[in-house]
Amino acid sequence: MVARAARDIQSGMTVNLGIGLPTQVIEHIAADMQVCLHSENGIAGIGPAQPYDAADRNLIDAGGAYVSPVAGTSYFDSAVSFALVRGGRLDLTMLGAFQVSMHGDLANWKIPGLFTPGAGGGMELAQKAKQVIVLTTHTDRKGRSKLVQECTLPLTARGCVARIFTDMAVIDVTPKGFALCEIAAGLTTDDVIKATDAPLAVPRGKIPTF
Amino acid sequence: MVARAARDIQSGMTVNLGIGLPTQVIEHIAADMQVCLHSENGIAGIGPAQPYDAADRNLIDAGGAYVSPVAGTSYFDSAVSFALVRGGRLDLTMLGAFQVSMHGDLANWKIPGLFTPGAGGGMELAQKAKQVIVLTTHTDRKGRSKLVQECTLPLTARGCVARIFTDMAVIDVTPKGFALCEIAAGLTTDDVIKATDAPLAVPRGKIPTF
Amino acid sequence: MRLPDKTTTMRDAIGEITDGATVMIGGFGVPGTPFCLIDALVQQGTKDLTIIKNDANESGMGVDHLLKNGQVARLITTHIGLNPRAIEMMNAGDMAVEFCAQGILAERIRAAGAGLAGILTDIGIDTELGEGKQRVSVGGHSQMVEAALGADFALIHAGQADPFGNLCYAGTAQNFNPAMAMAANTVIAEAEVVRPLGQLAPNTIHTPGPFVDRVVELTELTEEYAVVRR
Amino acid sequence: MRLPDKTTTMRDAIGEITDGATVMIGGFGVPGTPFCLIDALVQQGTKDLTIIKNDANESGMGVDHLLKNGQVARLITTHIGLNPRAIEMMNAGDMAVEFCAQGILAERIRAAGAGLAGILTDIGIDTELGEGKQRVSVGGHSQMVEAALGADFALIHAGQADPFGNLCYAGTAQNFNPAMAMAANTVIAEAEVVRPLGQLAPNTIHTPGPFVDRVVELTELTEEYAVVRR
Repeated sequence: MVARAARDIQSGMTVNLGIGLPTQVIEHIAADMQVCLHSENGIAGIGPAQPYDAADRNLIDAGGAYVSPVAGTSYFDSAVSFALVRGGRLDLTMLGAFQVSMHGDLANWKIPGLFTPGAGGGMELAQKAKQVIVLTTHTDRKGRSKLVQECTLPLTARGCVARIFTDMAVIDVTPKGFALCEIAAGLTTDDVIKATDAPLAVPRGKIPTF
Repeated sequence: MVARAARDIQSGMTVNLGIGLPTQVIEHIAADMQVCLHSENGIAGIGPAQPYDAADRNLIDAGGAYVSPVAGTSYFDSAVSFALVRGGRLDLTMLGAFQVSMHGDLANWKIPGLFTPGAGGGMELAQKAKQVIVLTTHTDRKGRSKLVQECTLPLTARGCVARIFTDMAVIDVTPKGFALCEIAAGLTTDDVIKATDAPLAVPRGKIPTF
Repeated sequence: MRLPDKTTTMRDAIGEITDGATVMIGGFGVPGTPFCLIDALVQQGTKDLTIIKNDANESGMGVDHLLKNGQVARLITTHIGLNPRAIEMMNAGDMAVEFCAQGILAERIRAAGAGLAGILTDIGIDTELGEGKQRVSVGGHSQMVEAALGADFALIHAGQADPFGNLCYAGTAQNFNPAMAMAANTVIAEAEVVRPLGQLAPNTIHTPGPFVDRVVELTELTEEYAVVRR
Repeated sequence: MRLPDKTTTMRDAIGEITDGATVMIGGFGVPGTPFCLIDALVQQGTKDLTIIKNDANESGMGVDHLLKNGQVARLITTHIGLNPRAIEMMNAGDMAVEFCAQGILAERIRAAGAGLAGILTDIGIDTELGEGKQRVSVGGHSQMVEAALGADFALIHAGQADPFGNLCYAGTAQNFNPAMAMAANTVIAEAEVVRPLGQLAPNTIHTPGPFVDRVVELTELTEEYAVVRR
């Protein structure tokens, strides 16, 4: 799933990989790929993660992981960093989710009464990146679908998500709702439909696997 | 007058000297004075003016004069430069004037139908510096007083001027209007009153000269 | 002309911070967090503080000491997910927490530093963070007023400084420091090294000296500044 | 991963600028003015332009060539006192001129670059520049809405660049360049030197590469860049 998501990154893009699963995407980007990775704490041009012994104490991504620079890296402050996000210079962000609705609404910052970490930079990434992709487990720890008709949790942004990568499937958010694109090897369409708490459009013919 | 104005600069101040007469004040600041000169084009810590042969083509003040750095100079962009002005970090500005009213109103950017250079950074300097001092000839080329009851020219900022240095006098702007503080050597109080197109409070006793 | 010298001791630097003050603190995680200034504030014991900081650090680090010591009445922040104490105190009502979108927090602080009354944005307009905020129509689109957010004091961490208060930050340690270093009535910077005037290249200074009131050179970097092995 | 190469020729860099475009141009006086990009625009002959620039340069320099050539329909600026042609054209109605307070022009441009709808300020509120502007009350004080000001293109002059578009400015040549380099749909930078990727220290970059679309290395500095002997 993470490897599959990495294939959606195109040459020339500036990309922000959110905390959690999305961060792992970096390991699947080809070395000769022309891409600029951004992190909202103030870096453009992120190189591979660093082990603790080799880490620069002043060089982290927004998730707190120690990263390395590449040739052409720049550092900047939070105001400039989000100028980049809101100003239309961020081509793609990959984010985690608590819930995604069939309208593309995203909830990933607050579970009232249970866990309220805060949105961090998530609202701006979700609302202003040119393309928003969600990477998440298809269901939560209790087995409930994270893909829903309407989000019951407080929103991060409305109508922002274009595509969802889960451990079960690749699903597009279309004007008509969720549409199945690809399926994890070994699963059936019915498995995905059952795990999805909203209508799921299934294309005719064989569905690609990943 | 310029030398006298320089004496109003106090140790520790950050000061902006406007285009024209105010720029000349720099030549009268003592070498051991602790002061930071700012120019709105993006420099803090301005040193002496440079002759053309020694000039750095990238180092000017807002008036276009070639300047030098001192130990501790910084360069920054226009947004940061005016953040300094509006944000309360500019202790004093000295500006030129077309007219100053007895209420402290300043007009120095537009003579309708005759000359409209634009305000440049003057509105922000006049409105937001902690202290605004005007340096100007007492009268214009046609002999009309620049110190007036009400400005007839478009305003730069209202109620901003605290003190005026002219070739004839040092005049404070008080809640009651203009008040004579000092007088140029060789002039009489009557000379100043005649050249001033507004009431002028004259203190009892001998008036200091400069 | 010479530029003023603003260097002072740690104790004097923070001595004026009194109970009830609003204090903004730089840093995003470890980089840029002024751990020594925070420790001095813990030792001083100042209470009822409003703290403005991107995050609440992690357990046993930085702002967490202030929380543990009961010094914080209110926290304006973007993310406290790495500090269970902060979440507990919020849930128990022991500390008021105001969440702000991260870039909007930066812009609100910057607006205060830039002498603006506020900014107009639609970030969070469809969320509960947008509820109750004043709306203004600009070019036919509904925008929210996000008021400038200043403070009485700012605590800043710089990699390098000079005695006039010119500051340079290292790597991702810039984060909220440059904006906060413009936005408080009194700006207090700790620096890993204070170099003589003229040793910082004028082109590479991130925070110009006129914004800074006090500079403290750190005698040593405590363990909190080091790489965190999780 | 590698970062994209955005270097191109002068002609290709500005080829997409078409009649009626809005073009913001860096510079405050000589420093930071992209004279070669302006010259290329003069040679291309693009008409009916809206130009956003701090000043109109001086006679025979920079923007004055565009004015003389009749290419500018509208100028948004702060000060044109050093260009008699600009004042004449304004007075004769041959060119619309919109004045803006200098720092507010910078903030409006920066707001566009930062994806904000605008800022709230009281600068000029008692002047004719404040007439007709939308008012908003913030904290009981009347403020004006100053809308974000973006452009189709930005023409930028940098001292140094790299192929990805990281830019460093020299001395007082920063001025409007960093804000404009964020605020246009297409950002075109000329640079005195384009250094190989990795040669600019990441801490000293004024404009990060993701904001920049095209980079042109200057083959020579024309006389307009030199010290002006008045």
